Amino acid sequence: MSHAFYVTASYVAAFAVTFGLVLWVWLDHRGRHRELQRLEAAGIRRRSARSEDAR
Amino acid sequence: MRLVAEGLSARRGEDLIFQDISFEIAAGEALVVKGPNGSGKSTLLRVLAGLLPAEAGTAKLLAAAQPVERLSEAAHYLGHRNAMKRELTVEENLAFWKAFLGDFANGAAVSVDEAAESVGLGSIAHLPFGYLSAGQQRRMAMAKLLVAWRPVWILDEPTAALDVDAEKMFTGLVTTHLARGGIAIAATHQPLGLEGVKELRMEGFVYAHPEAWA
Amino acid sequence: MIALLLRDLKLSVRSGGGALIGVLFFMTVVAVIPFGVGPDLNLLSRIGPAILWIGALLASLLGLDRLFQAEREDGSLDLLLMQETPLVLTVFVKCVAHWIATGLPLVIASPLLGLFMNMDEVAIGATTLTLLAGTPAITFIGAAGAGIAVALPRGGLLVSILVLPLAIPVLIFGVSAVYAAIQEPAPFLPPFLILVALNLFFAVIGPVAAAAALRLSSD
Amino acid sequence: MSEPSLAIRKFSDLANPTRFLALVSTVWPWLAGLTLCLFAIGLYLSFTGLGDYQQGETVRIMYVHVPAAWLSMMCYTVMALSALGTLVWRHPLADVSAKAAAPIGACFTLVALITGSLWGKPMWGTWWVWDARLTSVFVLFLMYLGLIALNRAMDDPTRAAKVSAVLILVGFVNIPIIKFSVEWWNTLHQPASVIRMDGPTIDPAFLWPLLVMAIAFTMLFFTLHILAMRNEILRRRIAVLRRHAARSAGDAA
Repeated sequence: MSHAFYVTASYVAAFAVTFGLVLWVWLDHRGRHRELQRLEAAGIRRRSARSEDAR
Repeated sequence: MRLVAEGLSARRGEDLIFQDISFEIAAGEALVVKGPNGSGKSTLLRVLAGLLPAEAGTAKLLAAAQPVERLSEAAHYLGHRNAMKRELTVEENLAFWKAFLGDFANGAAVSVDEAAESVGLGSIAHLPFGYLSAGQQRRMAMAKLLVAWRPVWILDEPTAALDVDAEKMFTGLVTTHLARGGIAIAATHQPLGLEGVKELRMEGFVYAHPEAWA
Repeated sequence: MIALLLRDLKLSVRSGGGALIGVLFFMTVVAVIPFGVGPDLNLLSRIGPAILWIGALLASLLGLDRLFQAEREDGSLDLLLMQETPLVLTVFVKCVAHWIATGLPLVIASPLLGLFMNMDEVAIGATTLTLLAGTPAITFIGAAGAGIAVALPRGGLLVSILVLPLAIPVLIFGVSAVYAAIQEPAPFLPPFLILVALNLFFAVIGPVAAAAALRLSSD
Repeated sequence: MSEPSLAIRKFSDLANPTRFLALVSTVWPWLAGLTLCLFAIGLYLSFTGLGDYQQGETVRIMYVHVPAAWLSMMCYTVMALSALGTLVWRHPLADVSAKAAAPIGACFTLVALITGSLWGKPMWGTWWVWDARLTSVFVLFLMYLGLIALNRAMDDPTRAAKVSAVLILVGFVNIPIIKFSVEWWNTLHQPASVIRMDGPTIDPAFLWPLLVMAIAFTMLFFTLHILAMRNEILRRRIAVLRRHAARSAGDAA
């Protein structure tokens, strides 16, 4: 096999793994954000947030 | 629909736990099993639920809306443990049991949300089961009885870990179930607050062969 | 039944990462071998398929004891036993879910470990293929052991002891199929087909035995 | 006069999870932009640069392999520092930092392993050899995975953080072994050529793209790390809120 194949393969692999990592971070954030919003919609808020409302 | 038990006896290991127990319950009736610790209440319920083989005798459901081979197929069993997964949310747990158990003929099952609502915990059904307190977990386990319709409820110490309000709520659930033509069998120490129930008193050990090993 | 499959998959993703631990164990076992036998590449490539198979066998036994024990501890097992749906079918679905969660990752990880063992492309392909066909059989026969050991307090080790002898035929035909693929004169297909047949055989025998054991152990 | 007090205040700002979240949301777009720019420059340089007379085109693999390998070690060092923070100062953000870094470190180690394999095949004629450098990096990979598994296996995050902090510090012995393995033992892997006492031995034509790529990868790590830390903080906040919700539902009923 040509050397170009190995070069391309390693760049593609590196990109794929990095992309997976970015995707994981992004999806994780979206999921957590949604859960927080759901909790907030159910009327459950952090103590600090509530005291700010009172002020 | 009638539940008929004839000459039931069961043993655990060498000991005969109870012997020759017979009763008959019609639709809309409840049976409360009473007796001291170790008198075999739980064993009787597990035999009825088909989880233990009976030594002798039979328990059958006659004239049910759909013919059943075993009584257990037409029954809900609420044992000491709640049969819910800590890692899943309450909704996921209930939805799983609803899908897995399916509905009995002439079913009157309610949706997951309604079930959680009717045990008074609709607002926290989205939480993982493990986050709930012992009493809340028990109430959610009762919601499981509602998501799939079964004419017979077999309840083993249903109100342990419950406070007075939750007990009242549970009495309401059982009353509704009976009004729909269901049958309930409960083993309990506490009075359930149900009116017009049959009572079965268990006495305790019957030694199989007192002379054999003594 | 689909509900049960989905629930078990969800549980395996959420709780403690059982699949991850299985793969990790597999990798660790395989990684330790070169330290034991020395970094002789020719030797490694010769014993590689066997090492991979033994590693996968041990790793897939690892989480098996929890298959029914977790259900028993929280009382779900009682409800599964009571239903109209045949218990055999329930056990079968649970096995399939368990295999997807723990067996499939092993199969996916095996090509990577094959490279570490200095195996050539044909050997790696053959090993992956035979693992794909063989690991379900280990899960199915393991379910029988898990059903027997469900009521025991320290059943984990016992499951492995009970199941390992039963899994030996799978190991024999799996490894011999791989070697048949590498060494020219021996044909690959007969041992591989026997492996597939074993898989189907265990897919019937395992759940039936497990269901019987579960019914008897209920107390 | 005001400089040190400002610095101290900034540090204690960082210590508060809520302030940290605010800081992350202002900083991360800049970091991400910087990372992208650096990658654009680095990739341009690494593809337009010359091929090596000995290794030919495959020398370009170096521009991803070396930075990834460097990150696999740096990430572990970050985790070890965080572990110290957990054990000595009992700082909650240190727990979060160590936990968030583990998957990222595992991924970069994987990249280093894969690209190393792809480089080894044309150069040495084999995908993998069990020499000191390669084996110790593989052990590092297993350690990352083990730490992830440990964190997932425990329910209580603070307890999990303490246990894994001990394991991280014990595992830190592997880092110097990786670094110096090429000098201590005779291996196939080539010795260090960038970070040396007597200055880099590498030709400047290769050094520049390599340096840019290394900085780009490092920036990528920090971007992902603070974002993963943010996710972890949110996860814990959700857990607290859920417990709170379960308690208050009991009062209401």
